[in-house]
Amino acid sequence: MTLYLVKRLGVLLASTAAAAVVVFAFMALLPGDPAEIALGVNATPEAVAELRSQFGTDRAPVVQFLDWAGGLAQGDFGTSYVTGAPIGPQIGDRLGVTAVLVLGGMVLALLIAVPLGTFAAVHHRNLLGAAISVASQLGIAIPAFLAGILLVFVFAVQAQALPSGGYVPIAENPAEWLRGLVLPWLSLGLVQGAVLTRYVRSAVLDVMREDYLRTARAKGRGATGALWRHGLRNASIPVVTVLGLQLATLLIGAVVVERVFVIPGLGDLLLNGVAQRDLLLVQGVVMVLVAAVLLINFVVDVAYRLLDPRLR
Amino acid sequence: MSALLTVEGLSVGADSVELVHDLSFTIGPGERVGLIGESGSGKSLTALSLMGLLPEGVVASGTARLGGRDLVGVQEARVKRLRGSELSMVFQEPMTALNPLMRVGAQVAEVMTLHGRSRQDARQRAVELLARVRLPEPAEIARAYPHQLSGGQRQRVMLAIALANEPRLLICDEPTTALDVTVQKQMLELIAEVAPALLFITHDLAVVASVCERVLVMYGGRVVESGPVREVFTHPRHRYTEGLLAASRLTPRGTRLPTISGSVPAAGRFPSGCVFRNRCPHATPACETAPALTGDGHAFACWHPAG
Amino acid sequence: MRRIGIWIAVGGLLLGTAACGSGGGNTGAGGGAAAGQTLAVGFVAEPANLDFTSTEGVAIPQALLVNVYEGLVKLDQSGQIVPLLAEKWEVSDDRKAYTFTLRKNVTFSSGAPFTADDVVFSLDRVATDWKLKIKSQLDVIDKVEKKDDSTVVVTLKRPSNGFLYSMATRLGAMFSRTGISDLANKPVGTGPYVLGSWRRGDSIQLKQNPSYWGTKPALSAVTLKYFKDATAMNNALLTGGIDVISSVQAPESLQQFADPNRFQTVEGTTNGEVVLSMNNGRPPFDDKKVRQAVRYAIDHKALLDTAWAGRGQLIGSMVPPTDPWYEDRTGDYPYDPAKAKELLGGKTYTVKMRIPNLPYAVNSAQVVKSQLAQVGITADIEPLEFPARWLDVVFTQGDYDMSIINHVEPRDMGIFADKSYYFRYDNPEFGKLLAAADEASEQDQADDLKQAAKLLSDDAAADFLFLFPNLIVAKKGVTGLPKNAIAESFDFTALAKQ
Amino acid sequence: MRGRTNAGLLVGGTLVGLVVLAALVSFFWTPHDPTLVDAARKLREPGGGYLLGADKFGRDTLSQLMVGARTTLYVGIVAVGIAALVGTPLGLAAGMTPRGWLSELIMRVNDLVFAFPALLLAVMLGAVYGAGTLTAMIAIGVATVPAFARVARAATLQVMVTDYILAARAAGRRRTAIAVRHVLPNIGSVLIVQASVSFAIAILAEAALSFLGFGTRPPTPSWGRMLQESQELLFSTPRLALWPGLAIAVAVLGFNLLGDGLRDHLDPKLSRIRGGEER
Repeated sequence: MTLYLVKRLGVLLASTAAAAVVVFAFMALLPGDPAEIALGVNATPEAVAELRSQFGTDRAPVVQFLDWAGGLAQGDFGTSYVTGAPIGPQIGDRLGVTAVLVLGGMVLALLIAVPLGTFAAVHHRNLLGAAISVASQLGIAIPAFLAGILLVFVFAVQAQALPSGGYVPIAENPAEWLRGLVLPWLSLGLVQGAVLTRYVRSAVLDVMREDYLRTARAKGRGATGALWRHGLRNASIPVVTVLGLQLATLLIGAVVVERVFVIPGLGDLLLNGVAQRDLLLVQGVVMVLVAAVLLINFVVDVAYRLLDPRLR
Repeated sequence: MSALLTVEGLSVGADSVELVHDLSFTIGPGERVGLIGESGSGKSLTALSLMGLLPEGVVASGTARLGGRDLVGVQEARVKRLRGSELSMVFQEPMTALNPLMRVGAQVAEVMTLHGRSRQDARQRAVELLARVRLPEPAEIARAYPHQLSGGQRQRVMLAIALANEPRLLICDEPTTALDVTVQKQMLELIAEVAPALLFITHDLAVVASVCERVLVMYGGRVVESGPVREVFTHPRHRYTEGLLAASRLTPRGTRLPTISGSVPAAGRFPSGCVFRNRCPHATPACETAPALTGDGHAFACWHPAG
Repeated sequence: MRRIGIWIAVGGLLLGTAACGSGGGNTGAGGGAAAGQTLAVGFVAEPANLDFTSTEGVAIPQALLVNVYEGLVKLDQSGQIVPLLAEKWEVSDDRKAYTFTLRKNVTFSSGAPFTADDVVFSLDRVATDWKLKIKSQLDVIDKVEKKDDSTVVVTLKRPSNGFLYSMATRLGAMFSRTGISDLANKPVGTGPYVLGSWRRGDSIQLKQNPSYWGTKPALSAVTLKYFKDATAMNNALLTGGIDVISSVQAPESLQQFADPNRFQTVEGTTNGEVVLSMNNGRPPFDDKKVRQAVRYAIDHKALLDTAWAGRGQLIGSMVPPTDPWYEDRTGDYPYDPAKAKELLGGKTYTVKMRIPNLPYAVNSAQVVKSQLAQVGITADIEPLEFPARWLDVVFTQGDYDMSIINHVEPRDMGIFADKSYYFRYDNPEFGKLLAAADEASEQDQADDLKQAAKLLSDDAAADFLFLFPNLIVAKKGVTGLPKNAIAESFDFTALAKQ
Repeated sequence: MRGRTNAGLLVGGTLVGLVVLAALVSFFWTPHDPTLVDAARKLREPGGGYLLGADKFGRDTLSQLMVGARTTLYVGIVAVGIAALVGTPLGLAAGMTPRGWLSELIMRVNDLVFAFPALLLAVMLGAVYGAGTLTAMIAIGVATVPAFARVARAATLQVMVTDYILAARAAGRRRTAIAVRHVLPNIGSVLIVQASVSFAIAILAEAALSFLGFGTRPPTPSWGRMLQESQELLFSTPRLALWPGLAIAVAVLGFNLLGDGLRDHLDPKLSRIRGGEER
């Protein structure tokens, strides 16, 4: 296990490094000189040249990359060409918001999917179980942003029960923070929950056919007890894999949901960066998102091993 | 003598298809009974119906009593108290019958804690049980995960689980089929040695011959012949038993009779009357009426018995 | 629903897109009772930083000018130039020297007193340190001199009608000599508000300046909430997240705010001409006939009705009705597809219509495309990320055939006088008219500009789709909302809540 | 169980068929020109030749939906096509040399690509080359490659240990020949299922991209953009959002059901490769 962990950690670092190269190379393709953009259309060539050297964009790409990557390793994302503000703290703030959004959505999805999926599997022969299956299929077919729009329409605009958007830092007002996040969490969680419900259902269904569940019942457990004690942990193995994929999907789904709910998260920062041609900012945000996905994959792989002694 | 297990008129069906028909037999205390038949004969369903572990949608009717307690048609909550304590079962497939994520010792201990033993006590006894089923270094095995054990070892673990609460009846469903031949033999000896009373399900006549005292032959969801092993195997009366024996090496006269023609029909496709008549070389129009299982000691249900 | 608001200037005038606003805010509603009334106002474009001396765009002056920074003069609601930090001013007979008498006892929010030295410092800095194209508007200044602590004389190279007007824009904003170390994050001005907090990506809060020299505003604080999505901004007002939508970006949705017991709608004009620009510098629009054909081919009434819910006004040239020299030129090119086809002489064209990805532009483009298709011009719509990509491709490189953008800057007809401007319009006659107008007497100025506007329309230098409306929706009880948006700033000083 | 499976296949097939039919018919006929702006028909109520009414531009909703189906399928086909054409050979190669460096390399690169989700790629591509249908399709396609490679690899690993492959290998057939003649046909069913599921995901991705303004360019009808454009009228004219929303749901549901149905129908054994829902 330790060997595996070391090896897998190595892969994570190597992938992250490779991702950094890809992201940097991709951004280098962006048309437009940041210095020219920053100075506007009627800047003098001297001023542009000066700013270029100030930004460091007049250096060879390799040098620029090493400088950037070296900074990243120390948590320094550089200074924005557009706002003149250091990028790291911005990303830090936004990452916190997005993380809360995504993790909350995930938890909600799990809270929906585990009971519903298990129930649907246990009762897969009766109407209610089938109804859950159909509902989850329908849930998958609805884009998250549409769910968000509808939720706002119903709960914020019509019922006036919750805010339609915005984000209040938890330190400022915990109650408002929570109220503001309910609908975004729901729009992410409902759709992801629908997807996850199907996986949970099929995993539980698979487990229910396993011989060891019959063994457990032969020991004197009831059907529910056997499933609880022996089934769910086994069923969690395929679900954890899917969960990893879903987290990555959620991270991106958050971009859209942030737009719908006016939440200042990473997605908002990314789209702003693109619109403002804030090259270094976009580069930093993309890198963080990609690294997050890689990290999630790493965690899932390790969790997989921890859950399943056969792989240790 | 008073029987340990009394089964009367046991039928098992799914939807409109009857899979086991009107089964009656008894097992005395300490008696080892074999239940034999090809796959699809309903023998496994019979065992599962006794355990109350029938798959969803499959229902049993009739009565089965273990020491005065009803097993069939009773609430799950009541049967589950008997499972693992009064009667227990060893399944066919040792590779998948154990939870892959749980240590072996814990799985053995579980059956004891479930029936009231303290956790610590159960753990200690689990190691003893593992030793009793002749697993070497039982303490180490207890800490192992199932995938670290061989098939034979796992089946011994299953046996340890089954024996943990000193049940009055042990049901074994093809416990050795998936094992290597050499391992099989040790396993059978072990079962014969440790079993209190035994219902042993198999398609292998030789196994029955070596373990059991009495045998029930099933075909098409019915018992077609029953009696002491020696007698049934040397003087089969039902034409199906005769065919089975012929197909095995246990032919009574050493001469090979033609094996049974055709194959076992799918559930619900058995003919009316004598269920074997469409494959029986001796069938006559008389066989369109179902024969009753008659005879004392050695009973059979056939209009045209052998010998 | 994307961002709006940027401007760029050339030759002393500005181009931009609609100011927009949005706001939202958690602070809003119900909240501020008597003592500390607060309001949350929704805007569209969030400033990238707070330094409008080096960053283009309307977002910064919209938030800070008049509110945080003040100039010597400002524009009032009727478009008149009125005193602000200058108590009064005198113009010499040759119209080249302006003597400003400064208000006394004015201090910056840093505590430093405001003196003539600051005026000289601020105006000199425009030429030396500002990085905006519009700074050339003040090139006309010859020198700025301090006469005494409260008197400043600005001498011009030549008479200019535009000078005082420019002084009312951000160019005339007064900075403290000791307050420019971090313009991007820490504005120091003399205005009634100071920067409270800035939650990037979400909102900016302005709070009352306790040491303000003038009448304190009714509100103790204003939150400017930024929304990229028009629907999100609407929802925020509907649910009480904000009190005011500074500029409606989804005019079809106004029906939601029809209940007079809850909401009020203010509709007026802006300086924003939504221009269908055509690249005069390359085929096919280097041909006046083709450009004229486009103007005939477009049914402006239908366009305004479908693209912007009929809100706004039709215009025929680059002059809004609030300017003194406005003339109705909408009759110059009546909708006449037959005439358009005739002008095209049976030829068909395929052109690139590269537009900013802003709601009004995307909506209008679809109508324009459909209408041009009727006369044989295929316009391929390509929305570009606004501002960066549109500015780069269309505005800077001029790599486009057609575009649609709201030129929000006041009195911006002059952009057509610069042949390097992205219109690539080149008619020396037009430039002469504008130059003459700037130096002329008031009456002659108006005549010259009327003539210039007519020339622009006749030449079909561009098509003028409509005048962007000033559409404000607010909760009932909010007062002091400007009917017409004619200045760069959104003036929070008059806002109050009943 | 069997009966349910077939029902899924039937319903899925019907829904997909509906979308395909609408798209095909739109090539020859739509009730009206889907992009023709007509102020006189602005927000026209359904009826009288305008079955589903018209939008704020006076464009016929039904015609837009039909051509929108075309856009949707177009995006799906190209994106899934890219993913299948690139991902399958990679997965095949990795599956046939499970312990080689090639396999390791492919799967690592795969993991790396997987870290760039479709939306991120589309935003990046859109920023560089301008947003549009093509960049959206490429982004979705590239982001889907890992899914195909993984599935192809998993299926290949299973097929490689079957007797006939062992026999072919023993007979000394060349690897490429084995791959094309024996492995590919046997993993075909899994790939078809993956294609169907990916198609559904691609439709959702396109809708999200159009919503953000990184998708199909106006005025080409696209369901995602119809939704986005209808937002401001959600209160007064909800049908404008209802129809495209329904269309997206129908298409996604259709492809998902079709995928599940095909999986059961083509090869129940292989269903475990993808976690095997619904059997």
